Amino acid sequence: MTVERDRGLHLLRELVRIRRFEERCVELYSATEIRGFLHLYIGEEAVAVGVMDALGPDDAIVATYRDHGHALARGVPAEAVMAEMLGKVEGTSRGRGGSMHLFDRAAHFYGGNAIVGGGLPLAGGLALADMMQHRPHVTACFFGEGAVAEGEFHETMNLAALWHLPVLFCCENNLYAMGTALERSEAVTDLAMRAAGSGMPAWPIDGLDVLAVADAADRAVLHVRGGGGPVFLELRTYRFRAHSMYDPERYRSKDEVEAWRMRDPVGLLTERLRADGLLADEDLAAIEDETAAEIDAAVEAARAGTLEPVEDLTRFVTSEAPA
Amino acid sequence: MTVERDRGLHLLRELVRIRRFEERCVELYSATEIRGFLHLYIGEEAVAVGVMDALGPDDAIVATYRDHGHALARGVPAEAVMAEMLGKVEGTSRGRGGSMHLFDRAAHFYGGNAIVGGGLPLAGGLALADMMQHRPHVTACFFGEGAVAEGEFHETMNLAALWHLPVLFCCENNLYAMGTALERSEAVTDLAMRAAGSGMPAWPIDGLDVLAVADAADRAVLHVRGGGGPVFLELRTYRFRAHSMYDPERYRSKDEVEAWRMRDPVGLLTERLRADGLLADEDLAAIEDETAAEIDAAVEAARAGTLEPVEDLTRFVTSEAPA
Amino acid sequence: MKTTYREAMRDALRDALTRDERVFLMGEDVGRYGGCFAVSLGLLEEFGPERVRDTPLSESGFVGAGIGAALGGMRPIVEIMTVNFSLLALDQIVNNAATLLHMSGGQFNVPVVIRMATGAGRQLAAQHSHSLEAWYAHVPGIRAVAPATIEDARGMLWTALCDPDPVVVFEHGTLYNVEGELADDAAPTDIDRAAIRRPGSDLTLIAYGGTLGKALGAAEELRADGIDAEVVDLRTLRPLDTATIVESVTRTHRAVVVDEGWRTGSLAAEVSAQITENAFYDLDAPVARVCSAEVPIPYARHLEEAALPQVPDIVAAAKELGA
Amino acid sequence: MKTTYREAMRDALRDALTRDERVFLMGEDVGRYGGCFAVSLGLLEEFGPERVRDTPLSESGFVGAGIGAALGGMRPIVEIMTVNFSLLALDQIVNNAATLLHMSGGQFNVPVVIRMATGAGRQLAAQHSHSLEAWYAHVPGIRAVAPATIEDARGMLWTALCDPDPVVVFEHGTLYNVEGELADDAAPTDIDRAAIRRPGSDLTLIAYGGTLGKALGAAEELRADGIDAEVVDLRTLRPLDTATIVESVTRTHRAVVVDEGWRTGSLAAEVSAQITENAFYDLDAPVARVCSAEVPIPYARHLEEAALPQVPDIVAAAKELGA
Ligand SMILES: Cc1ncc(C[n+]2csc(CCOP(=O)(O)OP(=O)(O)O)c2C)c(N)n1
Ligand SMILES: Cc1ncc(C[n+]2csc(CCOP(=O)(O)OP(=O)(O)O)c2C)c(N)n1
Ligand SMILES: [Mg+2]
Ligand SMILES: [Mg+2]
Repeated sequence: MTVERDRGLHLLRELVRIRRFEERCVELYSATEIRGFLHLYIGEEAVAVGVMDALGPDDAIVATYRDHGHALARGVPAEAVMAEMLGKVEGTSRGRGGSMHLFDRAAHFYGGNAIVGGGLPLAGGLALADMMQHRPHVTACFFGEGAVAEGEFHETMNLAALWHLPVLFCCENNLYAMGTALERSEAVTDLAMRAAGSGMPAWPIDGLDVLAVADAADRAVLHVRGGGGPVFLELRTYRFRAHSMYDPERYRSKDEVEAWRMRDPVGLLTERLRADGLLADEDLAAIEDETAAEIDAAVEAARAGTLEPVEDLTRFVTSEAPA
Repeated sequence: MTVERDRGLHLLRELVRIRRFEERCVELYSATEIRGFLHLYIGEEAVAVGVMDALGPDDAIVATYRDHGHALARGVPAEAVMAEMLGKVEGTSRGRGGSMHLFDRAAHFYGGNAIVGGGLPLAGGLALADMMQHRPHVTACFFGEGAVAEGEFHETMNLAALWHLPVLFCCENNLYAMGTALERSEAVTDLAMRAAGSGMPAWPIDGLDVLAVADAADRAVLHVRGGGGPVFLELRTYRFRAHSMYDPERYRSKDEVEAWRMRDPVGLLTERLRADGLLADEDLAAIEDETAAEIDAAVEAARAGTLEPVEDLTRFVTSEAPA
Repeated sequence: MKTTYREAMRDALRDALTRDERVFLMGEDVGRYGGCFAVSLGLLEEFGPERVRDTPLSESGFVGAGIGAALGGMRPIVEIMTVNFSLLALDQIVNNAATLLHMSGGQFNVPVVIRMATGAGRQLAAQHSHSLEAWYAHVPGIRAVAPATIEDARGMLWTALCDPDPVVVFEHGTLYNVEGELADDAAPTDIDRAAIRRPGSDLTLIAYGGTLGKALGAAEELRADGIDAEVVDLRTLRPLDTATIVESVTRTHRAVVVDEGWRTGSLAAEVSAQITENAFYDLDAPVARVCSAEVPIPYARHLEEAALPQVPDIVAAAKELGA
Repeated sequence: MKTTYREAMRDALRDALTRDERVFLMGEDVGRYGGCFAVSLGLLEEFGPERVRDTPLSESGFVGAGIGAALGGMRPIVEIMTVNFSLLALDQIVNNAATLLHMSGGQFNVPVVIRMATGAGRQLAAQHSHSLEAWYAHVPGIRAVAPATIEDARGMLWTALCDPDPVVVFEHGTLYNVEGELADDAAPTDIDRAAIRRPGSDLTLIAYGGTLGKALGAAEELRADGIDAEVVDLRTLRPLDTATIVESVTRTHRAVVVDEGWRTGSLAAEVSAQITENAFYDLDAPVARVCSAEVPIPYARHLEEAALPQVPDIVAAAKELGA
């Protein structure tokens, strides 16, 4: 497939933004400015960037605890994401959610859900609401391959197929659920084939190639928005870093990780654009500079942010009467 | 397939026993001697009879709330089953379980489970225990097609296929889950095909033909016992009566029910044996007489049974120290 | 007009479906079957399959879908057949419905109403007789209500739907057939306040749901012995109307809490603790509890009756307080 | 010897796996990953994949399989990563593990041990910080224990495995890194008795699991003010050792219950109610509770700290009692 320069540069910029943002998170975590669990998206950027590229502004997104990349690619402001991880009022959830629970009403971003499989039924319901209100929207639901073993996955897949709900199931198959390799968690490791068996179109995609992801997502979204019912995409990718900051990675070899790094999604697109003569060194430099500036500003803003007064601890447990 | 006279008469006797037992239950329920929920197996007898015929004495059984037929076919004494429904100490659970919860340690009958799908994980665990203790036993797990939509079904199917657990999954597809027809509960109504997709041999059987069921169960048990891993049997049958005693059957037509009654499992085997010249009128009369006598005796014994003293209410909440 | 608790609930559903097109009813067999307790009988014919939705047997899936649909702007009424099966949906209710507003820093409220039958008394044994109201009352972010009268069956649903946050409605299984008068102009129920169902001066009997009738029965018996009992119906289990409870006990100086839940960890324990905390120096005797015995509810009628709180138990407890 | 709570728990697991070949450990990432909190690190290498089993992400499936394996003669130790995810397995725990013995009239006991991490304090936000001990303590048929010390981490598992019925073990997440001395001849823990961790005469502080350390800290501060507090560690949450609690309060005449669960419907409410019921006339002041605020636990450190019971809160509550 061909790619125009603007689109190519845009996609590259998004990949780089997420990559650098995550790298900064590592620093801030080591500096204990970010606390709790921190799950990085490094290596998997092409999945969120490619899928978001295919979605419209009114489509809904449901993500997991590994949600920075999805939020950034969806246009959630970097400083709001960073402020959230620093526990500030300026954060996406006023500091109440943290890294695993980013939310943004304006972006129709229904959150990082930290229960594996827990976001799937919500996605089905969001799609049901669109269908019942005759809104031509798509709900994109991201989840890892580990979630495929959960009952909530099964129940939602069937409900979506049975009711023709406009859901785009985005299975991020990075081959591991924490330390559990796919073949030790699934009897049938061909997830796309398995999903097709539950009554919806499903196919695998090279999740490291953002253009392949964007292209597949385009076709899938067209089908779903057109009323064709749900689609399941198996996005074959890899987690370059540990599962979380506490993971010594005893379950996989350095060689395996290195081999996958050879197909770094940022590198792949960079080479591709260079080969097509669409990317000059100064373009890349500009992207890196703009990204660095954006992230620096985000960190500064987050640090300068305010802490929710402790007296407000129990706010948002129940809704506040509209003033 | 051919059938010898003894086996044929044995199978017919089992079918008739269950049929007449259930008919008696209806009377006792109307007379309010049996209370609570009562789910009849009329029309589905061939499934339990055929599968039990293929099992050995050390194999384990997990059933649902619709469990009279399974208990009787497995050799649980009719009077113990009847006494249970009359709430007597002589009952399989000393009157604590009732119709939906028949248990028998001697018969390795691990109970009627009244949570749809709830028995499946137990079956997986029983099979795991056999596997880990190198016992060549099979665990037969019965459940309705409605349970296929439950997460617990999905989780157990995967675990069984992944770990090659010796489980025989017996899906009693009677086309309805209470009032919900299969096509309104499953996006993919070919349950055997769907099950095959989760990584185990699976095929559909005419569940009204006890010989077909027994034959399929024989082959399946051979595979499972041989260490080939789990097998899924879709036993296509039909519930001739209401779901329970409270069901006015608004969801299906009398004609539909009548059409299915044409293939009554008792009638089918009777004709077959007659056609093969294996069944004389006096054979049938003898079976009916013996059955009537057995059930009369069971009801009498149950009525003559004793009630657990109320002081013993909280017994069996935790184990009693062996005397 | 003369009606039943069941019909009052049905009228409330019809009223809600008529008044707000965002409202829809979803659950197992709510449509063609007419509801497992015939509550929604006729509503499918009246409002169609879009708004009266039969679901597959997937408690987590369709409850989560209801939560998601609420996020998407609908006003779902999700029916879980009984509280026993709600165990399969607790992840969605506790981890999502109850937390989303807070985790999103106030961005996403969840206006879902979840109805379920609860309680024992119909010889349905250990898997169909739970009273887990205490569990739900423990969770911040959800409101729990228990209509104990025909008025509340008719009036609570609408106020529950007006609540911008999740509301769980517990309908005791023994109440559906209760007959009584209902004023045609019956007003919506105030679900912030407990109700004094019978004024009295000598002691306070506190009950809810299925135990209200028993408490009133006990009050009658006590009157025969010259003891004038006040009966408080908690009505809303979370948040508890502590003010009304404490005000009553401060007048009567004695309290018996009647709760069908198992004694240990019961809602009655919370009520007892709150009374002690707020009215200790007004108490003439320790707060007493009459709860279910600590046993999985047995099938046999005499054992089940012995396991549940009964009028004589309440009367005895009241007299022990020396009222 | 010097050790940590984590190592003590690991030694207990190793000891159990060595002593009884029916024992095996099963759960998510207990093997190759070494356990999400590194508790089982090294056990896979020592005992092999048969006895240290990594499971797919299927909480209901593998917990139910553990229950089934227990029925089949094994002594499974099932690990659920955290109590938050146990919501997905509650059907198996409550409807099967807790009821099978009773529903079968005493025929089938379930010797399974289910371990799970619990509690907040690590900025993991609303879906990873629950304390649902009160829920489990409400259910007849299961025993619930909370090792709060290194001795109990080492000594409780074996007694739990000797229990013929289901035992749920709650390990507070903040305890794993606690260091201390452990006698080489440390004996198995008596899980029928609460433990007086600090004798005192002026009031009784009652705590368990994660709050024991805070109660002891508060006792130290109170001593500085001349108040001599006794500290009781519940240790077993079900069945509660009422005798020890009541005996202590009868001596001290004042009690503060410290519980990380949400205040309403907390285990502290049950303890408070039992003290009132059994020692009302010995109380010089109402029983006080120090619990978590009624809010889904927020991520931001200052908010999380404000949400949880802290030493100053306990000290203040104690002083309010006028001790
Ligand atoms: C129901 C549930 N079980 C277990 C966990 C703990 N946990 C968090 S992430 C994770 C691995 C999930 O793997 P996968 O779904 O493949 O997503 P990935 O982390 O690879 O993106 C586990 C087991 C959880 N959060 N929820
Ligand atoms: C988890 C759960 N949900 C709902 C019910 C109520 N219920 C009892 S039987 C039944 C229908 C089950 O249908 P199926 O599995 O096909 O078995 P069948 O009754 O047809 O034999 C339902 C919905 C239940 N017992 N458990
Ligand atoms: Mg993964
Ligand atoms: Mg069926």
